[in-house]
Amino acid sequence: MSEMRVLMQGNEAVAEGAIAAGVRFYAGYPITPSSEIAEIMAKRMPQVGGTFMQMEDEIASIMAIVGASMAGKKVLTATSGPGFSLMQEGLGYACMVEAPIVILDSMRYGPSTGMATKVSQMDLMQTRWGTHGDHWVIVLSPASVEESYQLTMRAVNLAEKYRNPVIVLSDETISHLREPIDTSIPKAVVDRRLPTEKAGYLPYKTDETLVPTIANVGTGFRTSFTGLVHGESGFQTANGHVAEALVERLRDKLFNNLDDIIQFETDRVEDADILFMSFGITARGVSEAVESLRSHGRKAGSLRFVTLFPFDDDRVRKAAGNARTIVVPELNSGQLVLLVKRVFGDSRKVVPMNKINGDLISPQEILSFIREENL
Amino acid sequence: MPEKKTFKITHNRNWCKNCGICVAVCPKKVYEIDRNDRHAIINPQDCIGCQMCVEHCPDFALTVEEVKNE
Amino acid sequence: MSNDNRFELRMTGSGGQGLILGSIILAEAAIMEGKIVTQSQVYGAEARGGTTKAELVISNKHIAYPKVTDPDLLAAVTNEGLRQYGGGISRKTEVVIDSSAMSTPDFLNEENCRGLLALPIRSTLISRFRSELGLNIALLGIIEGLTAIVDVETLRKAVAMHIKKQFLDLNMKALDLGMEMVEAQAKTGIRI
Amino acid sequence: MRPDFLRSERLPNIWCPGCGNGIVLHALLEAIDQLQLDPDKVVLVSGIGCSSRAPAYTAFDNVHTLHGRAIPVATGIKLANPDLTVIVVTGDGDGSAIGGNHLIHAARRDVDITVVVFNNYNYGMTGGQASPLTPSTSITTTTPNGNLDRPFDLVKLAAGAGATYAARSGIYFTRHLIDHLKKAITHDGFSLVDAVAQCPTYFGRFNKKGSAGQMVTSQKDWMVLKSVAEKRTPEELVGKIIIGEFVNIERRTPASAGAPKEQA
Repeated sequence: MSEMRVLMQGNEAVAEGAIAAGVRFYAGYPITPSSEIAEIMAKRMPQVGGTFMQMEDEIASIMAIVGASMAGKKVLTATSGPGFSLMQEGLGYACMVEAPIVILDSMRYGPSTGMATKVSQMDLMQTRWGTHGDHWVIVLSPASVEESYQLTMRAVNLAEKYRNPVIVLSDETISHLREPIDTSIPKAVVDRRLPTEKAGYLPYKTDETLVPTIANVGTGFRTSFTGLVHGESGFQTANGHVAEALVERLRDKLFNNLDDIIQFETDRVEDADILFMSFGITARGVSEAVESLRSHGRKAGSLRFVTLFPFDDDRVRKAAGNARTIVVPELNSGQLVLLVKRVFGDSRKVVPMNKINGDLISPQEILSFIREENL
Repeated sequence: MPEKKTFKITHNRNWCKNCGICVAVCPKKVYEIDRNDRHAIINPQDCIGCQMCVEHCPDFALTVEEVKNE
Repeated sequence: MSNDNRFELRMTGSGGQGLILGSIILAEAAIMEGKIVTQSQVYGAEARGGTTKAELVISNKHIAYPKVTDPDLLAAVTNEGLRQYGGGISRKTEVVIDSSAMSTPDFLNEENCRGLLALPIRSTLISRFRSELGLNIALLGIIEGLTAIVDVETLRKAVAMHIKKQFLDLNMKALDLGMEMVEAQAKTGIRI
Repeated sequence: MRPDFLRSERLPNIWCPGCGNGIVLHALLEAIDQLQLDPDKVVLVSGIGCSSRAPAYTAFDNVHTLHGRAIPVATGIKLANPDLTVIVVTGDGDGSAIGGNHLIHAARRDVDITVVVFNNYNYGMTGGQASPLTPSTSITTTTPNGNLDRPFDLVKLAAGAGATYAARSGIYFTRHLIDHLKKAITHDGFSLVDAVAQCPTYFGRFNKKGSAGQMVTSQKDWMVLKSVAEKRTPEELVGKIIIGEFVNIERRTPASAGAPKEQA
């Protein structure tokens, strides 16, 4: 073996992936099942010259990382559903001021305090629609410990590149799972674009990328941030045209770059007549079910959403091949399936498969479901 | 006997909201709010340069500078 | 181990017995030998004193579904653990219990498991070392004795990685004791 | 005050005629000027409300955040770059109600930031509702029969939470205010200045406090210097607000390998 593999827990992989990408500021509040990330960062940040802050709540946590991001640091916070709910206002603010931040949400069972130590995938729509007003975020979904490392690294890089909040949507199982990870994974580091010319600097003036440069506070650009609708100057306006242009740009800066942002993992989609669409931990049960169905001569395939949002209907349609039946297993009462149904309308048979008792969907359950539903 | 100092009062009409705080804080009745509810400098010669009006103007509309006689 | 090289282990007992650590040590040993593993456990308040469960999957190839679905080996060291997590076994499953601390489960029979091995783990530990410390490592010795899932020397290395120096000697002895107990099972063990 | 500290193109400000916010801002800019701080290294952070618009009229880096959230953002900025002078501009509602939890925790941590509370005893921007600093029996749009609650003493609150500098001043006493703002900014540790201002539009009108000018000059009547108050009997101080420095102690930084200051 050439690679070096070490046993790592999902939460540890998130912390190490963030550090590899250059994260040097972490603020958070303890919550199961993400607390280990804070504990690891409390130890690791000082070792790498970074800063760890335990804040008074999740509201303060997200605002502190926004502040640190404005001061030029790469930043992370981690939480779970109840804390993620508290972070929503800060998430909207980060979208509006275009602060590069990364939030890890490790989904536990909800609603409310729910079951703290049980897994779910119930926060999917909250990542996209949790905060008020039209806004756009990038949401990545790891399915393993190693991918927790890789996607956290990628999340930091996307946040810096697009000046946008990125959410890593993990879950209780992956957070606490231990698996070997390859420590020779190449480190990729993307830095934010900084302005160069102080004279006439406008904080939100953009070029064809639609992503403005960021003047870190304290670097002499005398910049301006506000959650109010603002024009290029960064100052508040109630002009409807400016507002429209701003909200459009916040969308287009991501949607013009979907090739860069969107990733699927597909398995034997080409000839599949039954296709599973899933994300995160659920995809691992799917993977075994597909293997088993294939070994019994059934043409099964899988599409896993590595990037959940932006969600691009055309790309999903193209990636889905020609399977007439699409099964959408998920650990909630049906969230991803709404998007899949939007894509395919009545052109395919889209079947939801939901489990909401705090356990994973096992491969055997998928096989039974296929049998029982005559799919 | 020292010569009496004179001061130049600059009033920014665009920023002033005619609130009358300068009238209230001025110890020498230099200002008034006139019949049109507008800020007016009526006794500039009495200004002693205490800066009370400048420091209390919420709209940054006043400056008072000593005039140096050559 | 089944023909797809997937070995599934479930350990259950009460919080504080070190079963999770035990599963991590075995996982580390398997990784050293180039195997793939997934290790998981029940989390939360119940892991600190209540009933606990640690799971380990070892395979020669990529492990898709990370949890135990059909254990090759179920090791239970408390009645409550066996009651709570003893379901989901099959004729594939070898069950190990601590006969010195548990009653023989009446729900296990030739129809629903491959076999039951009842070993007096705690009483033997106490008689040898005057302490229950090392229960988890003795259990690893039993698992190793039954399965030879990893090389014994690799397992020793993994134990040394995770056990503090002052307790290492005792734990190495506990590991040996576990393996000895399997060897001597014809004499002391009760099998169905 | 250096005129280039203002973003002239953004003036006139949005505040009502006679609003005290501009007076506090003027004093703050004067304090920064007198301290000869590098304007490139000064960051003003605010929340939501009338006072929180103040940073946008200044030529410094300015961060207008969410309602109540200026302090955690300022904390993040300060810890990310300890070389900066980070000043939070907040109101009585923003700072002590929705942001009250952040206030006490920043004080407890003794984060080296300065919080300037533009205290006009009510929520101005939303139409004159009661805040946690509204005096008992005062009329506001949400206490039409008089405020039944007791107000915070912000200085005591900060001190109780561990602030190592806490002072109160009023906008009539501009020199006093500037002086205490300067002390707060230069203080190593968490500092708070309760800057009592006036809202003639709502609080003043509802409570018959007279014109803006009268509200400003009347501070002479109901504010007492701390040094003077110490010689007065409690009876003589009924209905008075004491201004001055209440806490000024050396911070005790726990020796921590992780503290960014030690690392720099």
